[in-house]
Amino acid sequence: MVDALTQSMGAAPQLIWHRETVLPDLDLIVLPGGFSYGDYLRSGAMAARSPVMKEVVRKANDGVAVLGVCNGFQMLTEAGLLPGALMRNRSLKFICRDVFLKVDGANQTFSGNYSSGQVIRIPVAHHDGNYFADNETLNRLEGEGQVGYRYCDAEGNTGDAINPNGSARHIAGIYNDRGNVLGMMPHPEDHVEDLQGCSDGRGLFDGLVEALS
Amino acid sequence: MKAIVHVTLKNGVLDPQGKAIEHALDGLGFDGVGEVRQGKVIELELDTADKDAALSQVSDMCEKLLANTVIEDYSIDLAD
Amino acid sequence: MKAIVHVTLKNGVLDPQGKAIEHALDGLGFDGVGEVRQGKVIELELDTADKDAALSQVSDMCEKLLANTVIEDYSIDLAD
Amino acid sequence: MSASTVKKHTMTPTAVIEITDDVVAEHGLSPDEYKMVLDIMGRVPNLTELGIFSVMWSEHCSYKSSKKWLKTLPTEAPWVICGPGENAGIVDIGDGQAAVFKMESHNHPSYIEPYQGAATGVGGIMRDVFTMGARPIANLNALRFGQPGHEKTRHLVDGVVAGIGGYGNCMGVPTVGGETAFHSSYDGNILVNAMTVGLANADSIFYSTAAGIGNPVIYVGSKTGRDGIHGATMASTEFDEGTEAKRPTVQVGDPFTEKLLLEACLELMGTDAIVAIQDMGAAGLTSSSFEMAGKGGVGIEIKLDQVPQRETGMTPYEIMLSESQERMLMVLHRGAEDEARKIFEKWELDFAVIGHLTETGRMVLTVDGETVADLPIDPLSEASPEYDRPWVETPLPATLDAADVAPDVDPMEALAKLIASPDLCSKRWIWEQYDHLVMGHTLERPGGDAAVVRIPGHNKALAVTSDCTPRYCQAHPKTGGAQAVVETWRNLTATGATPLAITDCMNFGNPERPEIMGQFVGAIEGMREACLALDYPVVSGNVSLYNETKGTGVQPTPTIGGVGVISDIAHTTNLAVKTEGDCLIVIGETVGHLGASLYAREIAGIADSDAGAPPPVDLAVERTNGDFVRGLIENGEINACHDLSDGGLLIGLADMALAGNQGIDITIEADMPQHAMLFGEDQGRYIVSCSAGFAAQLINKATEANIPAKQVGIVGGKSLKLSPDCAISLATLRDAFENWLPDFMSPDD
Ligand SMILES: Nc1ncnc2c1ncn2[C@@H]1O[C@H](COP(=O)(O)OP(=O)(O)O)[C@@H](O)[C@H]1O
Ligand SMILES: [Mg+2]
Repeated sequence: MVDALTQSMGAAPQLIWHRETVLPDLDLIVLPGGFSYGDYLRSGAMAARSPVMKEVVRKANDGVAVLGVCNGFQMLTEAGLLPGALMRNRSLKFICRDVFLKVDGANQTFSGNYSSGQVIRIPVAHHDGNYFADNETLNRLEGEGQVGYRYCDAEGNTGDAINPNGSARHIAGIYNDRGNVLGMMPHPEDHVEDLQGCSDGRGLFDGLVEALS
Repeated sequence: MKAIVHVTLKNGVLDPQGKAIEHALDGLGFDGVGEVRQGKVIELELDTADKDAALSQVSDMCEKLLANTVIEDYSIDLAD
Repeated sequence: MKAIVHVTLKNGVLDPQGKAIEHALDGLGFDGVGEVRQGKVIELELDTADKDAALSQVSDMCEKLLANTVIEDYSIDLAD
Repeated sequence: MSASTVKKHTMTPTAVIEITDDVVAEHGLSPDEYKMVLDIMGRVPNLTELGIFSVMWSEHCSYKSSKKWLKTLPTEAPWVICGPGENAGIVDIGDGQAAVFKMESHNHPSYIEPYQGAATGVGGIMRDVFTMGARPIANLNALRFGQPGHEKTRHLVDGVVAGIGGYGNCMGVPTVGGETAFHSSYDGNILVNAMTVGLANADSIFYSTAAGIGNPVIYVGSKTGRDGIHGATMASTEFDEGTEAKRPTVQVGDPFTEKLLLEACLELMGTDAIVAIQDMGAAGLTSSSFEMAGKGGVGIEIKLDQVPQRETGMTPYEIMLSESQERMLMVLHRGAEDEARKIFEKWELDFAVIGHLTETGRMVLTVDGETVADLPIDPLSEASPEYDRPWVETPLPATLDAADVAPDVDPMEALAKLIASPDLCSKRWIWEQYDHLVMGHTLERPGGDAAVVRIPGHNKALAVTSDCTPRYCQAHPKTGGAQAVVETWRNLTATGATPLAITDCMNFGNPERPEIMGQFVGAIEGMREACLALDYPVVSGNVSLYNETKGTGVQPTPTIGGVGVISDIAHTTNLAVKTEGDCLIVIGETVGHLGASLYAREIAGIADSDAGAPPPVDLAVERTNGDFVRGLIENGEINACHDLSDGGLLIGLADMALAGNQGIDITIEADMPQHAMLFGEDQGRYIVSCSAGFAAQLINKATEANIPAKQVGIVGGKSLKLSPDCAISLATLRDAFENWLPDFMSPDD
């Protein structure tokens, strides 16, 4: 993630320790993937209660852009910045593979470099990516254009057989109602250069940098 | 005192682990098994002897950490 | 009838999850919490009304699938 | 941690147990070995001391059956920084950087408790690597299970794969490669071999030699519990019917603590605090403290009451023999304790000064000031038994005549069956459960010849692979040992890498049987010759003996892990065919050797014992052909490359077609029985793909270098086609290749 951000920003991001209680002035907060606290209890649950998260919530509420990828997405739901929860994959297995994503809702900050409906190839690598929310919440997310990305095939079709983890309505990523927080399970940072086999994820970071500068 | 917290998925939330167990039991030839649900049980040693205090403290723990109330319910038992 | 199976790590077996929860509770400012252990609870609907039959069937399930008896113990409660 | 959560641990003195013949035997010491114990001690040892002798002299820790032969392996090259004898081997990869790697078995624990057994195997091997100052950048795993039809196989595959993934994924280290095979000889003894490759600065490597009388001895990581006591001796004893009933305690891994330990150790390594460091693996505190003090020729005094404990009432015996995971022992410079403590406290890990180095040459253990054990270090290590066990050579079987190996089967039918066989089918179901992308540097994912992992901040990469063909080793151990080495060398070469060195994991049956010992000796001899011929030394390794149940041993399995360097990532390739019209050329000679082949086993149904000699390995030819192919890749003259091994030429072409999702028109005239040409497993061969315009030139170049090269196909279409009426569509082929394992794992879906 640090590499991907550095490539798009031309400068390295600052790393923040989880016990920090103040954040510097900043334009973007990224909660990367990983297995915070071993994902014991629930994925992202303990990290969501670490001291720095109070500040992250405050900044997000002030309108600062926040991107959570994989474990970062799980933390954002656990911290209440995004609705719903990420449950164990339908297969109950960890899954690491490339998937196709359809860019769903238009969002100036997070998908400015993609066209709506565009299909991109990005890897997933998670055990708990099965997005759950009650129907009312799902309807609201869809109605308000808060679904950012959905799992699909190369042609953009969605379906249960294509959905890698059982996510409700094939959701791979969502925005908060204000549009300044994105949580997504796939890892765009692992597809930012051709050497990695694909650079479809680069657009997300380049778009972020353009939108925020 | 000991507190035993049960954390279970809310009704209506699909339980993939429970489903998988159901399926596996069936595969092993166990008949007559209906729905299976899996939850967590968390046992805590508390150094208080006051039941009311314990109950309110543990409820607080559940709300703040032990359960994700978007998808889970919890119940608390106290034992000496 | 309903069977409730508790599966817990044997005494002396490291419980990383319990340890991590203990630590996190401490970090959230909960005092006076001693050891924390995490286990599983599995609820099964059985279509028998015979307690003895149910008990022996569920024990069998525990041995074969629900518990890993190398490191885990199990206990069974029946309820109507 | 708040005061209220700190539990007081009281220690229980070891009960005075009389050391009877039975107690000695229970500790796995032979009467002769016990006599040596008495000689060294000059008195009857107490139970703690006996326990220490027992684990130090176990096969697992002492290598008593294998030492004599391991010493014959070549271990040196100008690029070798550290060979066998330390926690892991180290090679120079240029730019002041070093690759640190090792492979280790966790066979018995994984059989008893597949998830935790495999998980802690991964944890252990990563500790071996980061102990030396390296950050792990890639994991591999070599797995052998019983036959698919065996009642335990599915459960074991499921648990082992979940355990490997569970630990490696949580650590954030990509698992990028490995191998998976099935055979009835592993029914009661699966093999789980884990390998880790790490990256270090060549000038900041950490070793385990203790030095500096008075320097503090430090314990860090998790607390000690009663985990896996006697695990090390268990790993050296044959399984019998009672094993499962005994259910020895298996350790539970805590990958999150290991992650903290990794970061804390690397942070401390950035300071000048550390004199020596060693992880606590098999035989925990005992072997780590003995090895550190022994290497440094110093004594050590340990206050056992200072050892962080998870349980109350632990005895000195239990503390010394515990195999609790995620722990390390260090010797620091005097005065550096506070700086070190701060780092470990920041990472929320236990840190305890548990003793110091002395000039006595003895290990003295105390509890509350009272001595509970006192042993001489050097005599114990030096007298550690070394056996020259009797062995008999496995004779080279007769060559199998192609005419006797089912010559009439339709080649495409045979191909479809072979590629769907358990050993050759896609292992996607496994490696998709491993995070093979985390860290973002995986350039070649699992599924090809070797995985390729970029070195951050550089234009270079490491290629890593693991290989062994046990049926060759069974038929003729020496050929099999050499073949395992050359196959890794070819796999690395096929990506464009320069192979540097290997690690090994020697999995064999009971060495007290001369034919098994003969397999070991033969395999080592073959490996030795191959390493010498290829300039490809052994820098680390591990031996696992007694992989045997009720007198049936596993097929001899010397798993080899190879590491190579790609100096410029612009010049690398993979097995996928790229462009329609490209020509496929086989480099190396095809003679159609079907002995001990998969065709003989899977298609002709020939029993292992009748399958004849394995394909001969010509080391000089391997080298010439490999160097030639690597040259082609470096020059950018070819756009795909695959080495030929299991299943032969047609399988190789099928792999390339599937990877590139394009068909191949096979254009080959047979100058031998067709099935021998298509399925023979002749060694020293590669298939390369180049533009049609370059093909003639490539063949010329090879001919000039005296290397056989022959065009065998052209890329195009959507099927693998031998002739118009002998073809198989890519879709059919892919189904056969991809479906076997998922179908096997979920039979009723
Ligand atoms: N257990 C495993 N873990 C990760 N990758 C595996 C595993 N088993 C097989 N693979 C991958 O599948 C591919 C095929 O393996 P193998 O048949 O051994 O290849 P080869 O014949 O080229 O040595 C390799 O890329 C290998 O890394
Ligand atoms: Mg291989």
